[in-house]
Amino acid sequence: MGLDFSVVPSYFGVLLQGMGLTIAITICAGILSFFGGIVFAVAALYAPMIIRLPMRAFAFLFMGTPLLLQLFLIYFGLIQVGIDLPAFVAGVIGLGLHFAVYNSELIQASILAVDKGQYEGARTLGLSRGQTVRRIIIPQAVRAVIPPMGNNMIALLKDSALVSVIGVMELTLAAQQAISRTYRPFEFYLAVAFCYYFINLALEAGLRHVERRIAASR
Amino acid sequence: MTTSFVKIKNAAKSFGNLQVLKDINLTVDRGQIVAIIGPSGSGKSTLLRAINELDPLTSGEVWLEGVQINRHLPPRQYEAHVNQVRQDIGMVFQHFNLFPHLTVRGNITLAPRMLKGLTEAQANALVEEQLTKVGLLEKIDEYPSRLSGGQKQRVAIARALAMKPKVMLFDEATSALDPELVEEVNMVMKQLADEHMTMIIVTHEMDFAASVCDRVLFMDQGVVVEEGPPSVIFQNPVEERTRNFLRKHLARNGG
Amino acid sequence: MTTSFVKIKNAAKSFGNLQVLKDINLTVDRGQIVAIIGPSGSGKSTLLRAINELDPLTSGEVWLEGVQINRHLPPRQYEAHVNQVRQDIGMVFQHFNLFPHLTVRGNITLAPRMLKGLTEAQANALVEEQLTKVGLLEKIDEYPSRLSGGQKQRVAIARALAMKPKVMLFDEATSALDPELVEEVNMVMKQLADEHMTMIIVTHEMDFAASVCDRVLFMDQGVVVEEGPPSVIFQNPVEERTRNFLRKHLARNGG
Amino acid sequence: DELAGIKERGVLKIAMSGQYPPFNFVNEKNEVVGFDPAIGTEIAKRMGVEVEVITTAWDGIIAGLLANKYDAVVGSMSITEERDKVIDFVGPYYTTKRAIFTKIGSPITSVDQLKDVKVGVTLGETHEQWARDQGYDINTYKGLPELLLELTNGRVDAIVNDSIPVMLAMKAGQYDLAVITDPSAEPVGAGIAIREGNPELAAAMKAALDAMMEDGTYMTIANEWVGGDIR
Amino acid sequence: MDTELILRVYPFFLQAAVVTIQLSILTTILGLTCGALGAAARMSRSWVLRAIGATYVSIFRGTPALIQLFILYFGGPQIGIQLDAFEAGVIGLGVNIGAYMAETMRGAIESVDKGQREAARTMGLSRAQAMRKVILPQAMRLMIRPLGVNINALIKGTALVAAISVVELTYTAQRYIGSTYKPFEMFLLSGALYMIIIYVVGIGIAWLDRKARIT
Ligand SMILES: Nc1ncnc2c1ncn2[C@@H]1O[C@H](COP(=O)(O)OP(=O)(O)OP(=O)(O)O)[C@@H](O)[C@H]1O
Ligand SMILES: Nc1ncnc2c1ncn2[C@@H]1O[C@H](COP(=O)(O)OP(=O)(O)OP(=O)(O)O)[C@@H](O)[C@H]1O
Ligand SMILES: [Mg+2]
Ligand SMILES: [Mg+2]
Repeated sequence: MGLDFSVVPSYFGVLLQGMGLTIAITICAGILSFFGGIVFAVAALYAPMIIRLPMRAFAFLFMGTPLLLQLFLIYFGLIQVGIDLPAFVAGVIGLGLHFAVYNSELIQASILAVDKGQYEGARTLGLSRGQTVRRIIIPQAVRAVIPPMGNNMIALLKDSALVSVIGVMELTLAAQQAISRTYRPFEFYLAVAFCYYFINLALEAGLRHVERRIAASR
Repeated sequence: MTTSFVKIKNAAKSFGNLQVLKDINLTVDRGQIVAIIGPSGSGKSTLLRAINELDPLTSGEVWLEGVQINRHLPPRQYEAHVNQVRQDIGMVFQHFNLFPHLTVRGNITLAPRMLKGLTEAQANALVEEQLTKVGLLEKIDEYPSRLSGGQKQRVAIARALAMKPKVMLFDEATSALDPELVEEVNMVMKQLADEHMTMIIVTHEMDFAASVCDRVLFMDQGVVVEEGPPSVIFQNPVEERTRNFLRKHLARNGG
Repeated sequence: MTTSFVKIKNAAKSFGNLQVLKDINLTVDRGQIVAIIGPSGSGKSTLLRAINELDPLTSGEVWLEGVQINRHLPPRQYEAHVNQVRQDIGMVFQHFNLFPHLTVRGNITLAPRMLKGLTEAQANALVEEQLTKVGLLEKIDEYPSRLSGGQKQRVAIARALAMKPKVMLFDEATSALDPELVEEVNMVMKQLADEHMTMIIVTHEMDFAASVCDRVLFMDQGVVVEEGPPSVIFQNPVEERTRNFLRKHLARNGG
Repeated sequence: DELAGIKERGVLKIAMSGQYPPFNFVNEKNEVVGFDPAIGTEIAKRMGVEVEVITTAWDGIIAGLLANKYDAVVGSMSITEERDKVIDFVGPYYTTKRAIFTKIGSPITSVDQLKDVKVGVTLGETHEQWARDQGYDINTYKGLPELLLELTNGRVDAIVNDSIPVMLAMKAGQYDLAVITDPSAEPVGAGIAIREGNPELAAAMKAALDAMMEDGTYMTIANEWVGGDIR
Repeated sequence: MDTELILRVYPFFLQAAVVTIQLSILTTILGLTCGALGAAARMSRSWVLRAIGATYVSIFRGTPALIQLFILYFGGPQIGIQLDAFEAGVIGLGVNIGAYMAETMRGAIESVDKGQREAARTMGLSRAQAMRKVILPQAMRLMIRPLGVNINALIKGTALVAAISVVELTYTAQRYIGSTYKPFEMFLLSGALYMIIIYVVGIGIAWLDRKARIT
């Protein structure tokens, strides 16, 4: 069985569309996971018990079960209680929250590692607890976790393929569709691997840029 | 006219079973400069941190300008009250505690802008005023990581001054500095003394204390062992413990 | 009999475009104690680090007991050679750099056991000998995190001594310490001096330097500005720059 | 030709997803059963070899065939021209028709009304293309369970699917649906997929298939699993 | 909620969970090995090794694990690599997660204070000795938690091997969804089992982490 890439170009449009969706999901879910991660981390560390306990249970649910299952429940389960989300939105929320919980773990550790003197320095100036956390602690904690969070973003990009379970035609599913028509799996999988790699390179370049900017203020 | 501006009455403080402060009394008049000296672990930092409620006292009272700082209030009101009085108390730490993610300008303007609602123009005027005072105007847009230790500490002082505090607390402001850099910070503190800023200074530099302070407290094991003008404390201390402490210091500093 | 034990010839060192050391020459005889003083950034640390090849020189030579340290060798041989000579050079850093995951005993025995193949009994005898010397025998099974700064630094010295080095390098061994803890470390260094250990000491403590050293080097901007016995350098320096530097120091330390 | 190899080995390896009742699925004893394994087993028997059933996610089933991980896919694979270029089909061994389902009591009673409502289809099936060609407003899903769920959830008003699996779901009492017959629907054949260049294997399988249709075995299997003739 | 159905089929889910656990354990071992080698290569003095390490991380982290698995399992035979599905699953997933773990390990090693290395070298320890006796023991404590996150992702990632016909927990659930039309019940069952596995692993990681911190 030799490789025959001549079938690929006729599916170019489909793959490109899939790639567009993959990028869109990754960006939206990436942003959600970033800010969600901060919110979860702050809630887990500073919120009163009554919020912290359910938060911890929520985090454990998301850490403990496969993303596939979470997406399924968000899309097919929530509608049964009257919350009707479009597939794309459900996908973004599922992916976003899943990785927000991961990011929150990183940010929590890094918040705890911010020098206690920073907190005292700010409080001494008269800033309130909330102001101190928002303006002094969080900005420093987030900077410190950009590299490991980059790891998560790259994982998120790849896991966006799971959104196909709720019928979103992203890159991997687009390729599988093309395969189920043409029966040319290797050609398409290689093409798709290349597409992911390409997005990944852009992502890595972006991360390096952010890291350099942050390094400038160190 | 001397009013007792800062007043500490029967202050006591324990961490668990460890009693760190035991019945401390201290009054500081407006414009006065008080130095606190004493061996490591004697409770100097704890006392300063009690004044602005970073480590609230176990018992006793702290007053600033006729207002009691360590009042018992419901949590929300206490928060607001504490944030308010802290704005009147500038504090400078041994390790500067500059905010690494903000420039010098950002460090200095953060609190005034958030708490006093200064406009950008007002804030800029304020930074320039304070930086000129500490002689660092040219570093206005640098990040702290690019400053030397002495410069960092001067920025920390400017940051505290920008809130126009009524009293300044210094906790070993120079002891993390390389020896050459100490002088520039001491200069700034001397200048504040000339401007009659009320100050409480914890320090290991006896000579500096002697040259700027109105009064010196020697603390050991949580009590004030001896208190008086620098000439008395440094030249003719009454207490044996004070003499011992000073002897050690002088031995090291080439007496 | 004086042989030149450590010898540095025409040493130069650049980091990128920045020339940090410029044509430095230095000889230290066996048993001699040399102090290096000078302002921050003058290249003192860089010079010490060049001696044991932590920051190899850009040009020039470093000799120890007739053997050139910074030889050009093929990578493998160079590695072996450098590891060999480093065993003869003890180094003590400003920030101690004790290994936090090992006890005091582990810190001290690690290198002798790995490099000299000591048995457990020999290693234990060695730790006890060295800890007795620095007066810390009772801390033998503590982890570094439970020690005070002065104790940490004494362990660091014991660790370096355990390799029976021919020369000891100290880079501001006391400047990260709280003032009261300096004395205990200086005591240990004085004791080494009494035992005629060859030492090169970078320090900011002029009085200590004056009391233990045979010779003082004043460095500024990568060159040795002036060199001589402490009595000359501290009392009658020839160079303007030396005088300026010392004046600042004395002003602070109550001269 | 691979026929000789299979005979020598004594085992015919067939693949299916195990997720497509009544054609292939797992029963409550965790065994793979259904029309497809029954047909596959019968073919193997007539070829004089044992059968081995492999379940694999549909995503990788074609790649597995091309990579020699098994000899045939007996997994309800629709025969299309495009696929025929890459692999060979034996059969069709059954045919099915497109059908449209709504909830009982739905106002939708004819194909014409689909224009104004939300239609659910399975991604990548021929029905998806058909629905698109008709210009319907569609939602796409990965499989029948999701389609059925969405019809009950009300996110779609009608679903388009092969009729037999839906009929079976209804018969199992899980769902109560109304069928809209589509007069324009063409029957679609499902074939056994094998690698290209194996005329002898194809012939042997074809012969076995023809023979079981002749002697009534096929009908017995069809009656057992589907409840009617689906040739 | 069809509890009767759950009670009837749960033994098969338990069997599948065993497959998931076996996959997870073997993949973790292989991943840690690849991670260690990858990290060592990336920090090596030889630029050839550094380039190999960087390429490994970039490619295996940059493309989907599913596709790597396909290429290994289905493409492997063409270059003479005949693996059964389980072996291919372990190797494919292990090499993939190894790329992530390499970065985790490198991060931890590089964040050990530079002074530690210098102190060790100053005493005459060789690079390797300093690494083994001084740097690694300290890096170990820093990497346990982040590696725990990698392992968490890996356990869930084992579901991918369904595509190469290994019947593990997720695929068991999906097959039963196909035949029972009861997705919620089936996912609940598999989800609960995943949570148990991950909970136990989490306890183990926390224990290791605590142990490593005691000094
Ligand atoms: N948060 C705390 N919890 C428990 N003990 C504490 C705490 N803060 C300080 N202490 C203890 O209180 C005592 C006094 O500490 P303090 O920092 O006030 O001393 P100090 O005079 O400032 O010493 P130094 O000159 O070393 O700064 C010490 O024994 C210290 O260990
Ligand atoms: N690794 C390096 N890369 C670039 N520049 C360096 C490096 N190490 C030192 N320098 C520069 O070399 C100069 C001399 O540094 P060195 O640490 O030797 O000074 P020093 O005399 O020890 O100062 P201090 O008293 O502050 O320790 C400084 O300008 C410093 O910024
Ligand atoms: Mg203190
Ligand atoms: Mg230095």
